[in-house]
Formats: sequence, structure tokens, C-alpha cells
Amino acid sequence: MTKVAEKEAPAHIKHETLLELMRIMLLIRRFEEPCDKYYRAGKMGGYVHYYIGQEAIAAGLIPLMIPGDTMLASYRDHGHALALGTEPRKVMAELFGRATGAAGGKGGSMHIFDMARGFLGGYGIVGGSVPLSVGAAFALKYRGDKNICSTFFGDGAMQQGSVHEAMNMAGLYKVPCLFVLENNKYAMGTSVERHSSQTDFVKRVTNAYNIQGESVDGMDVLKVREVSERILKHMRETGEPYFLEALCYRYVGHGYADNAQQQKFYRTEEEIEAQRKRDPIDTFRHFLVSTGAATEKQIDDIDDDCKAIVADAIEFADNSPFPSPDSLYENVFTDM
Amino acid sequence: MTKVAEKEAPAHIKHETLLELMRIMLLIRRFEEPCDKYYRAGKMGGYVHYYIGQEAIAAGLIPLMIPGDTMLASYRDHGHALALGTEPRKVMAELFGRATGAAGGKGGSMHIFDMARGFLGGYGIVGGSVPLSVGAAFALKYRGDKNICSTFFGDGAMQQGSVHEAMNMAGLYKVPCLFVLENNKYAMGTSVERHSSQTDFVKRVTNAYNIQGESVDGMDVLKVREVSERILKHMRETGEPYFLEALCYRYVGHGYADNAQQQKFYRTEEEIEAQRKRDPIDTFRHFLVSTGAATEKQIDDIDDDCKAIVADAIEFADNSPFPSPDSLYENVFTDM
Amino acid sequence: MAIMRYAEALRLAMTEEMERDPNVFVCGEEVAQYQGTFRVTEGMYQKFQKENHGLRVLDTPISEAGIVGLATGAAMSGLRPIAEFMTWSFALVAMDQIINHTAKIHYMSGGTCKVPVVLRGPAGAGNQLSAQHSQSLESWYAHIPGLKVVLPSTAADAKGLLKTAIRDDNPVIFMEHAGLYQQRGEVPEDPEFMIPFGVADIKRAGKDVTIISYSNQVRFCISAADKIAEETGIECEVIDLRTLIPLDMATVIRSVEKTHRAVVVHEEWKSVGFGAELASRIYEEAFDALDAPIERVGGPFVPMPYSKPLERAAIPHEEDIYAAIKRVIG
Amino acid sequence: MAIMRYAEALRLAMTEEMERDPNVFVCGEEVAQYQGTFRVTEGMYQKFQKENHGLRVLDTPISEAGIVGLATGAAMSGLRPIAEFMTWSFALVAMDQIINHTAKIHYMSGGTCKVPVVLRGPAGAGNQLSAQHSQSLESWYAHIPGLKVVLPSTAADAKGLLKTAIRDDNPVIFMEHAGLYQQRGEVPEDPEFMIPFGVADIKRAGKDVTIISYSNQVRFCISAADKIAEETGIECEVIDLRTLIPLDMATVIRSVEKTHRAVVVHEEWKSVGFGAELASRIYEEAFDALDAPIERVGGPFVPMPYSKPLERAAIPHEEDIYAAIKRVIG
Ligand SMILES: Cc1ncc(C[n+]2csc(CCOP(=O)(O)OP(=O)(O)O)c2C)c(N)n1
Ligand SMILES: Cc1ncc(C[n+]2csc(CCOP(=O)(O)OP(=O)(O)O)c2C)c(N)n1
Ligand SMILES: [Mg+2]
Ligand SMILES: [Mg+2]
Repeated sequence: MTKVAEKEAPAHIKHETLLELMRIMLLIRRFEEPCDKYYRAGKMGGYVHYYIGQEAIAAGLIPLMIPGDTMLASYRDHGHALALGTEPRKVMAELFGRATGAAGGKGGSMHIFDMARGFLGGYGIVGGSVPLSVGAAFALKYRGDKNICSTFFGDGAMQQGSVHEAMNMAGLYKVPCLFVLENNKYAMGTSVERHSSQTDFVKRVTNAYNIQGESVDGMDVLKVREVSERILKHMRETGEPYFLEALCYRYVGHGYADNAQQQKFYRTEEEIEAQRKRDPIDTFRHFLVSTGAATEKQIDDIDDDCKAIVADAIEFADNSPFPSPDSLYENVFTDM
Repeated sequence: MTKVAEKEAPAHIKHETLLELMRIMLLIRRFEEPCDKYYRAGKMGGYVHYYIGQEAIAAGLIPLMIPGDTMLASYRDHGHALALGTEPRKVMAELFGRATGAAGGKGGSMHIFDMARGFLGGYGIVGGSVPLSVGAAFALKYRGDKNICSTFFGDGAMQQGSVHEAMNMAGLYKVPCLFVLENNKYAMGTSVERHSSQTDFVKRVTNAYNIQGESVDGMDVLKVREVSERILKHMRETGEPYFLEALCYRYVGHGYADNAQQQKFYRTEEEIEAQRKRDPIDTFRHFLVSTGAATEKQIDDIDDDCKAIVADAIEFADNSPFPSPDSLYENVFTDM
Repeated sequence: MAIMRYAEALRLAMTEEMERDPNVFVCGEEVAQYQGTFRVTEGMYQKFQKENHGLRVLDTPISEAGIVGLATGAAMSGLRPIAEFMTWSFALVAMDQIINHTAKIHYMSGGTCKVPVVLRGPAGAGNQLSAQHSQSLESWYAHIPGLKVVLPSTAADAKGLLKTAIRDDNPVIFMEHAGLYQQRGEVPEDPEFMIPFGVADIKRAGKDVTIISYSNQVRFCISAADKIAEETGIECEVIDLRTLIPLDMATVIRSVEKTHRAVVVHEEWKSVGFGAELASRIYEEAFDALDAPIERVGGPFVPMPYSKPLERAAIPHEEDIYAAIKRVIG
Repeated sequence: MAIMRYAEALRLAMTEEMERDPNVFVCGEEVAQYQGTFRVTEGMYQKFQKENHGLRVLDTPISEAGIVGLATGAAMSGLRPIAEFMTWSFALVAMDQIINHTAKIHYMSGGTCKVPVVLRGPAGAGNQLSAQHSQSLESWYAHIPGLKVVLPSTAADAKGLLKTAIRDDNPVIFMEHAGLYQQRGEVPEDPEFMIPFGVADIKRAGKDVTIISYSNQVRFCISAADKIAEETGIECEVIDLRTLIPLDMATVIRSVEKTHRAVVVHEEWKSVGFGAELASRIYEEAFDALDAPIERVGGPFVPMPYSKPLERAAIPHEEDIYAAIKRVIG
């Protein structure tokens, strides 16, 4: 098994916190697992991108947000919303395209919003949310708040011009933007080596923009938590931007259409299987149990809770009404 | 005086070459000096950006181009065309908006073209020509030619997303593109420190894109020549991209409208005067004379030649016809 | 009333709104220390330097996508940014941020997220800036749901509309015209003077032909109308739309029903320009009132050439409008 | 004739042209190893892998401005690139390269520099991709001098027009439609089969009403026409423009002079869409022939919503065209 299991239960993290991290990861996993089925049944449409395998990143970082903090994500955004505490019902109803969804059915899987909690949205254009994030961080500095804005995006986004512009501006103005690169090794069917002249993104960003940065094992929720605590503390003190590369792996397809057959064009089954062994939930479960921090039973209970929450969310979504025909014309403008 | 003057005449550079470098720099300088007058007289319009002070870069590098090589520039492009050998008459006529101009009067100062010599144009959108340059270099690699493409742009362009995308692609595909950053310390009224989170551009580019790079004193024509010779040799052998930062200074205004009054908003007269002491032509003249490589008289003769060429170009331009009214509709498409 | 230039009126609108609301700020290339490329923001940096860590008038790198992103993200966070493009031609490098983000976020979020941002700067051609610098593309923006599109033609309109734009909770595309910056006009001094969007202004009354235009071409329409009135007694009504989105069709239709003839005029390329939409709407809403096909005046279908005589021929002028009026009256 | 899918016809066109001319190459995201997101380039990487250092079918990073720049710069250097956008929505991040560079270089250079590049990929909406992924913006491109704009509606047109595009010396905006990729049709096998630009195709003959459309809406127009013919005996002529630039007005006007009634149909937003230009041109060129105002069918003025019933309402369908035909015949 992995190295994690050989550790002691970390004394500085509260027991409830450990279970809470597990709960968030399980909730995300259980939330996404049934989606394929509902997609096939035509309950969902468009692109649905899963966070499966990357849960430790959102779970490790997002619960550290405090009131006033803001956050943005790419289209791979279910996990971030759920980690933030957005009601699973609202997220699922959004995927079902219902009026009760987080965006009233207008956004869909790629565009979850939760303004009350500071989630300024998931976005479908690769890299497109990163400039917005610098703007959100700018607003925090402008007001003199001690808050920060975190923004989550993929390795492919590192090649978008808008991300470059945004990072330079963040480094120049020193706004409290935490750039979280979820490096899952692939941009669709293109590996990092095939899309990036520089595969060491920490080297790229720290040198190109004078932004402090580091890498973390994004499949180890405790490491993510630990690093994030330190970074957020630093950022709240200095107001400066930061770059965190979370190394992870997308062992599911890019989206619904990227099925097992299609994935053969760009990676081997062996590679996927090897990564599966590092599954953030499995390893954390093993860690909790082997260090005595939790029993299998405790974790199973949490898991059951999550499954129940998801079942309820699905039922809620499926029983929710579609947006009214009139709503087609609403929200184009605030006033017209 | 400057360090240059204390050197010996470089043995490895032919005497004629030394004079040729002087000739090119003087030609560019003499070409641009009268432009203000003609602009004021309404003979030219639009934006006219001078290369005055930066002559050593084009003069040091561009004569090393061989048949099949290509080149692109920003709007600050008179110097590059003249260094390449484009007829001064055609460049001047273009500034005058005449049918005999390098682009038939359609382009103007910012859009000089000389396809026969491999000059794929000057461009007005900051950074916009850099992606094209990577495409031009790609074509060379695609065909298996041993040629290279050089592209000239300013420090401000380093903050354009398209430049980032292009540099990553050049580093990824390893195409023979020579990125020449003419760092003249200002993007209009904004100093490098005020527009770039990273002011060490060699550090930025080499780390961000895995492209080899270095800095050179862009006001010393021999240094530029020396470095360029080595780089071009390396590039022709390896086919790889390269980044060359030429450190220089724009001691004239950004363009016609950026007059002395306006420049006070962003720099001091002392700063400009200090830089003037490093003028590439003055220092090179001093070097040639003090090392015995040329006499004052020889240089004055070259200078007189250049002045005569420019006077002829002006006369040619001024006597040239405007494009015919019908030509308005020509060249939109090749065939319609 | 005070007499001031169009550029000054814009500055006054921004300054007043910044004084009124601490959430309003200005960003863009050379807007602060350099005093603005066209001096629209002159003196503003000095005035607001002490507030909000010196961020209220903010110089930016040459990163238009970053600028629009910064403004949009700040707007989503409750500020009211005004982002200046040095010219609207440079908005092309920020197009995805404007169209796929700024314009759509309110809708995509199911109405939960507001984006009160103003994107402004000079648009259009003139002064031999040639192909890459000479375009406004207001028809593009008007094609995209979620953007209000405003193009003032006078100093008073500039002030009144910009104030409305800043207070609007939606993204506003605010296109000025470099050819208008030095134009003077009377401007109401009341700091609450605001011009509502969607209200066209009859800049010249007339009963025989309706001319519909906006921005810099309005003055050419008026002079063409004056000329024709003098020569023939024919009185043209010149309607300045002022805002394309929302569009005041009522004023247009009312006029056309009176005159039975219409000319639409804009500087931008005629083909697939806003004039096509306008003409189509007039045909649809007043088909029977029309005695002749509507004349469209707009730029010929060529990139803007540099050479002075060619450039002049590529921009509509009084004589083109005059000729169109002649054609429409048959 | 062979029966094949629209996507296959596109692949065949590219493959044949690449075999014929070594300067033709394909680049874009996932076009090579992944076999194309919509499998349009399936097998092509394998086929051409050995040539030109493996660069003839080239995977790129997610850098659309870089991709268009690469293709344009290569075209200026004598190659004939085909650049694929994964969808045309992503062209927004490359807009400056397309508009201010690709489209204008030939003109700006005084005709000295040619830019034979094809930009292609799927456009339009459907399948609940929501606001940021659902747009085609052909009216934008048609507004810009220097771009040819092509939107095939059948497999045969797809092949014949793409071959013409590749051999054209000008930049071509080639918009496919994801909703058409799986449609089958007869395609001539002759490798010299090419369809000239600027020639509209009458996809259904009729004498009572002229319907003008392009791309995916053509089939909805035909089914609406069939339905109305069945119900009322009214015969609609369905004209597929195929290319917006150049535009075949002659065929349109000939038909309208026969039918006296016209409906223009496109999926894109109706407001300031290509239909506005088309309608204006018809009014201008055949005002007296028209017995009723032209009906325009196009998307409602809203960003594309995700929810299935809303999305359906935001895309024109047979019933909308049917209703428009009914209205135009009064
Ligand atoms: C500008 C743009 N180009 C292309 C796409 C299509 N696309 C969607 S996701 C994706 C891959 C992104 O990879 P990465 O940034 O690594 O994020 P991941 O999906 O791995 O989380 C692509 C090419 C897009 N949405 N936006
Ligand atoms: C995308 C874009 N934004 C803004 C401008 C206006 N502009 C023209 S030159 C310039 C400054 C460029 O500075 P730099 O890149 O350092 O080149 P330099 O002029 O110093 O040679 C600016 C802002 C432009 N042409 N294009
Ligand atoms: Mg990835
Ligand atoms: Mg500079």
C-alpha cells in the first residue's frame, strides 16, 4: 500500500476534521457515480466532466475558505461546489436542467454557481475563468479585505493566452489569487508532455510571473490540507498571489464521450490501473483505519449518509419542474 | 566614453562589414529623421513609430539572413525593412501613402511588406505578429529547410496572451523561430517595471517555454552581430527556437503624438539624456575611429550617401501618384 | 449648462460617479500616469490616488483579455468597473472574455450573478490608422444577447449616457469616437443628469425623409440634411439612436410613418452591419408605410486602407448621405 | 456516387487534397492521435505520419490564437493549412488573429502576400452544450472583408466545398454543423468534384414562396416546405446559399421575382444576423416584386440555455419555419 498508511494519525488535525474530509470526498464520488446512468437515460445532456480521482484537492482546500472568500472553477466543477457546501440537490437539479438547479437550469454541469457561498461559477472555455479570478481577487484587495480568491483549472489551460495575461497581472498587482492547477496529466487526449514545452509548471509560473508556487500530491487529502492551510495563512497575511500545482490523475474519461475505447488512443489501461491504486479515497480510508483514526464502520456510515444524500438529490432533481417556457427570456439582462 | 571604444578593431569581422553595419544604422537614422517634418506637413498620417536608438538591433542581426529566411516585425518596422535591403523609396512611398509604396499605399508605416526578401510584414496589434512567426518557422521545418524566421517585438508584447501561446508552441514543436525582444524599457508610457511581474525576460522565457535564450546589449551593433551569428548558426544546425532579448532604449517618443510634454508623465529628461550617451551610432562611430577601423571622413561619406538616398526616397515618394480610386476594391480577395 | 468637449464630458461623468460611489473604478492601458491616450482620463489618477491603495485609476499591461477579465471578475464581486480600451480594435484580443463571459454570466448563472461593467473607448476610423486599427464592430456586439450597446454623438449624450452606463447593472459596450473627442457642446451641470437607454433622440426634425444614424455619422447626416433642405426644401428628420441595445424602434417607426422614406447610416461596413437589422425591422414594422426601398449608407466592403484618398473613400461622408437621400426621394 | 456521412465526406476531401498537394496539412486540438473530437480526421494521422517529420496531421495545445497564427504564418510562407477548431465557439479566443491578421493581410500587403488557409470545425447549437459552447457567428465573419464564408448542409456539398476551400488562395471560414456529421448522402467519387463558391443550390423547387437558408436549418426548411405542400398545396422553393461570402444574390432574386414572398432562416440569433443582410438585399433588389414583408426566422435573443426544453425553444425548428411560411402567405 501507499506510504500514507505508514504514518501516525496527525495530532494537529482534529478527529472531526479527518472524518469531514472523508465525508466530502465520498460525497463527491457518490454524487458523480450515478451520473453516467442518468446521462444515458437522457436526464442530463451536454458535457458532464467528472472529478472522480481528484476529490482530495477540493476537499483538502475548499473547506478552509472563510466568509468573504471567493472561488471559481472550470467546467469540471461539481466537486468544488459540493466541497464548498452547495446543496447536492441544487447541483443535481442543475445537471437535470431543472428550475430548482443552482443556475435555474440555465447553466448545466459546466456552470454551477453559488453566489451566497462565494462560488462565482464554473466555466466552459478552457482558461476563461482565470482572468475573472484575478478580477475577483482584485476586488478583495481594492476593498482592503483579508480574503482570498481560489481558482481551479487544468493543465491544458496553462497554454491559453488569457491565463498568461491574468497571472502576469496577479503578480504585478499582487492580488490575493490562489491559482490551483489541477494537473491530471491530460488535456482531453493530449498528455502534458504533448501540449506543454515546459512540464514543470511550478518552474514556469514562479519564474515567469514572480509568483510563489509549489507542487503538492493532489491525491493525498491531508497533504493538500496541510499545504493549503499554510498557503492561505500566508496569503491572508501578505495579500499576495500564489500558485499551487496539485498533481493528480484523471482515471475516468475526459467527459461522457471519452469512453474506454476512445481512451486507448492516448493512454494504456496499465497506466490507469497503476493510478487507481493511488485513489485518494481508498488511500485515505486505509490511512484512517490503519492509524486508528476511524473504524471501517465509521467510514461506511459516512459513505451511507453520502449515498442517501445523493439518492435524495436525484429524487429531488427528477421531481423538480423544468424551467417555465417564459424563463427562456429572463436573465438576459437584469432589467429588460 | 563607453567601453566599446577601448577595444581593438575586431579581427574576425571584415572591414567592409564594419562599414556596412554603420551604413545600415545611418540609413535608418537618416530615413526617420525627416519624417516628423513630413508628418506635420500632412504627407504622412496614422501612427509612425521611430526606430531611432534601436538601429543596432536590426543592423546587427538582419544582414545575417540568407535566402529562404523570413522575418516579421511590429509596427516599429522601418528599420527592419531597411536593414533587409528593401528599397528606401518603397518604404518612404508607403509612408506617403502612394501607389509605389511597399504595400501599394494600403499598409502605411505600420505595415511594410517585402515578400521577395522574406519580410512577411509589420503588424499593428501588439504581439499579433508573433503567432504568425511561429507559423512561418513551422513552414520551414515542415519543408525541411535549413532556414530560420526572426520576429521582432517589444517588451509590452510580452504581456499578450498570443505571444505566450506562440512561444509554447515554438518550444513544443521545436521550430526555428528566433524571438527578438527589443526591450526599449517602455510600452508607450508604461515602464517594464510597471507592466511586467517579471522584468527578467530571459528568465521568464527560458523557464516558461524551455527555449534557450540570452540577453545582449542592443545598443552595441557588434555585440548584436556576434551573438546573432552564433545563434543563427546554432539554429540552422538544430532547427530549434531561440529567445534573444536586445536591451535598448527608446529615447524618442512612442510615436508622433508622444511628444516631449507627454513624455514627462513617464520619464525624466535626465534619464533620456543618459541613454543618449549610449547612442548606437555615436558609440560605433567613436569605436571605428578610435580603433582605426575607419576615418571620420569615411563615415561622413557613408552618412552623406545615406542622406542622399533618403532625399531621393522622399522626392520619389512625393512625386509618386496616390493609388487609383479603383484600387480601393482591389486586394480584398485574390480573385473577387 | 456648460460648454465642454466630448472627452471632457466623459471624464466628468466618470469623476462624478467615482465620487458618488466608491465601488466605481477605471482601468486600462495608459489611463493613469499617462493621463489617457486621448486624455479622456486626464487628472483622474491624481485625484483618486489616495483611495483604495491607489487602485481607483489603474494602469494595466497590454493584456486586453486580462483587463476585461479583471473588470468582469471585479464586477461579479460587487465593484463597478469601467475598463478602457485604447481603441475598440484591441477588443478583438479580448473577444472571448467579452462575449463568452461578460455578456453571458448573468444568464448562465440563472440570474444570480450580476456583471455591472462598462467597457469603453474610441471606435471607428479616421486619421489613416489603416486596417488593423480601424473598426468598431458595434453590429457584432449588438448581435450578442446580454450586452447593452451605446454610441453617443454629442458631449451631452456622452455624459448622460456614460452615467447611465455606470449605474446600469448589466455589461455596457460604450463606444466613443476619436473624431468626436474634441467636439464641443452644451452639457447640463446637474450631477443627476442621466439619459435613459433605449430612447432615440431626434437631432433634426423633418417631415420628408427619416435618416437614422448614431455616433460620428450623426453630424454628417445633419449637414447633408441641411444641404438638401437649402437646395430643395426637402426636410429630413435625423434620428440619433444613441443606444443600439436597447433599440428605440418606436421613435423610428413613428418617423417613417410620417415621412414614408428612410435612410440608415453608419460608418461601419454596410454589409451585415447594424443598418441591415434596422432596415429589416423597419420593413417588418412599417412595410406599407414605405414609398421606396430603404437606403443604407455604410463603409464599402474593404479593410481600411492607409492612403489618405482611399481612406476617405472608405468612410461615409456627407456627400454619400446626400446621394442616398437623393436616391430615396427618387 | 458513394453514400457516405457528412463527416466522412469532409475527411475524404482533406485526404484527397493532402495526397494531391504536399503543402496541405491539418492542425488542431485532438485531430491526430485522438482521431478528432468528432472523428472527422479519423485515420488521417496514421496515413500521413511518415511525411514531413510527422507534421501533416498535427495535434496542438489548447491555444486557438496560436493555432490560427501558426496556420496563417504557414500559409503566408506557401503552405496550405487546414486548422480545425474543436468547435467554432473557441474561435473567440483567436478572434484577433482571424480578423485583424488572417483576413486583412492580403489587403494590407497591397496584394503581395497570399493567405490560403482554411479554418474549419463544427458550429451551432444542440445537445445542451449551453451558453459558452453554442454559437456560430457566421454573421460576424460575413461582416469582415477578406474572408470567404462557407456552410455546407449535405455530404456532397461538404466534400465539394471543402475541396474548393483548400484550393482557394484566400482565407476561408468553413463552418460545419455537429448536427450534420452523421447525416448520409450521395457524394460524387470524382477527385476533381468541386463546388464553386458563390453558387446557391435550389434544394427544393417551388413557385409560391422562397425560403433561403444554409447549414443545418436547410433540412428543417425542406421538411416544413413538404409539410405545407402536403397540407395546402403551396410549393416553397428552398434555396441553400452554401456560401455567404461570396453571396449568390442572382439565384435568390430570380426566385423571389417568381414567388413574391420570402422567408430567411438561420439558427443563429435573428437580431443583427445574416438574415438581416439578406432581407435588406432582397428588399433593395426586388422591392416591387414583394407582396409581403420578408419573414426572418432565427434564434431568439438569449444566450443558449442548458435545460433541454429551453434549448429546444432557443433553436429554430420545423414548426417555426412552418409558422413563418404561414405568416408570409398571410
Ligand atoms: C478555448 C477552448 N478550447 C477548447 C475547448 C475544448 N476543451 C474542453 S476541456 C478540454 C481539455 C482541457 O484540459 P485541462 O485544462 O487539462 O482540464 P481537465 O479537463 O483535464 O480538467 C478541451 C480541449 C474549450 N472548452 N475551450
Ligand atoms: C493589442 C493591442 N493593444 C494596444 C495597442 C496600442 N499600442 C500600440 S504600441 C503600444 C506599446 C507597445 O509597447 P512595446 O511592446 O514595448 O513596443 P515598443 O512600442 O516599445 O516598440 C500600445 C499599447 C495595440 N496596438 N495592440
Ligand atoms: Mg488536465
Ligand atoms: Mg517597448
